[in-house]
Amino acid sequence: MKTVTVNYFALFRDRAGCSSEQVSTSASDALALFTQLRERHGTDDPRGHCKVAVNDVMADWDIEIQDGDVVLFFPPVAGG
Amino acid sequence: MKTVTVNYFALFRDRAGCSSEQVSTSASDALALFTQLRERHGTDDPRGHCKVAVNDVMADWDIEIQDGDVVLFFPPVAGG
Amino acid sequence: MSLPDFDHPMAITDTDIDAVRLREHLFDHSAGALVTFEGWVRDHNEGRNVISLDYEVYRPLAIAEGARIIAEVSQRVGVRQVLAVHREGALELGGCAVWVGVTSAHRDEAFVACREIIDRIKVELPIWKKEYYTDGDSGWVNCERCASHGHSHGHDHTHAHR
Amino acid sequence: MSLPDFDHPMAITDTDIDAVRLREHLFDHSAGALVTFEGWVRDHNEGRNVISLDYEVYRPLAIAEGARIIAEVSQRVGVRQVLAVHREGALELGGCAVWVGVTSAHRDEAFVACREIIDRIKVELPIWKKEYYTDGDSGWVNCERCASHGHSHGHDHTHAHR
Repeated sequence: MKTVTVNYFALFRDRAGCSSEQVSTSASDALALFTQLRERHGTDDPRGHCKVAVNDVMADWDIEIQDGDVVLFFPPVAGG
Repeated sequence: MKTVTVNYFALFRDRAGCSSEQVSTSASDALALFTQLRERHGTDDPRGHCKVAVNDVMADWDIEIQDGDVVLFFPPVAGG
Repeated sequence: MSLPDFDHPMAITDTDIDAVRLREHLFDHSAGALVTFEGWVRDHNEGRNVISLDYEVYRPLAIAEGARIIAEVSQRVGVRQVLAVHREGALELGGCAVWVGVTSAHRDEAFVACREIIDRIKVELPIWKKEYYTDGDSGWVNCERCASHGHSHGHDHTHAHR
Repeated sequence: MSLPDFDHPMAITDTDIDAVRLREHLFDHSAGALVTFEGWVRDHNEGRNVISLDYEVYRPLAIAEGARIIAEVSQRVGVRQVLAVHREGALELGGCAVWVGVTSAHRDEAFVACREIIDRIKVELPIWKKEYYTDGDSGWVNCERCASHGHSHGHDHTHAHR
């Protein structure tokens, strides 16, 4: 098991009831971690409309998750 | 013969040495009048890059010229 | 406000965007064209009456992604300079949410670059908009539907709001 | 300066264009987008070093043709408001020669309309530009070649300067 920090934004934060939490996970990649937490953020499949960043770098959903990572889950954006 | 007022602008005015003159003409249309005055404004054929207005309305080169008209000859424009 | 400069062309600010000062910062005797875009808080969206907005921004990545987009577009299109600022926090009706200014020698490049940069700011930066309506309701724009559907439907729906 | 208004959206002025005031005149709670274009006097053109410009304008038709273009584009594209001003007389380097501002509900319309209006202002209005160069020479932009050729060569050459 790895321990990672997950940060939620906007709608995801509202649903999770917190902006950040420590998570124990065996997920190999960001998509698996996101799916493990579906009860928290309320979304089944993020691909195509949600984004992920790891350690402040934008990432693909198949990025490997390592112990100590800070993982940011971004719901669909709407700037401007 | 008709008498018309011809106004020259920019390069045409520089070449004609005046901004306005009275002209006696038998020209039936604006193109014929322009051709009659080629020694004044220095251009053989205005079509495609010069414009004409008659009595403060933009016109086509085949517009009929009438006694008393005020004819404006515009060299190629370059706004902006 | 937090002002951008040519080394840091993308800024996020939680105070009013000063469009007058931004424009003056772009003055340049070798530029023949300036194109600016401003996004304003509009009193309606998708048939609902809006009274205010709240922008949430994840600053580190909004600034980095904005700078990356500006650098990439500037080099490819060939412009003189770009500055861009996006608001964070609460805005009232008529408020300026985002400002983008581009200078170039000729106007085509400034139009093309300004359009691409604002298009990409709106869909690539981690910025979220919550709308407050006259009926007392509120909601994250484009989020509820997308996220609850939970399927991959491409960008048409996600980016419908401009 | 002579200011345009929504009933007379095209103005000609022989004093400085006040871009700050023009922008404020377009503020509108039902508009979500403002796109502006400014044309500035650039220090070079076609490989020559420019020191100043002189614009000659035939005001009655420049104002009428500008208003006609703005009305036609506004209706077809679907925008909120347009204001445009063109300078007459002498300008120094960096001076603002022309300003166009367009508001609309969504940004696509403002970009499209602003671009078309400035494109047409530059080729349809009776306005002529004389450039003065650092070597003491001067000339009407695009006029000598066109007029002395005296043939109908279409618009490519005439409109090469932007």
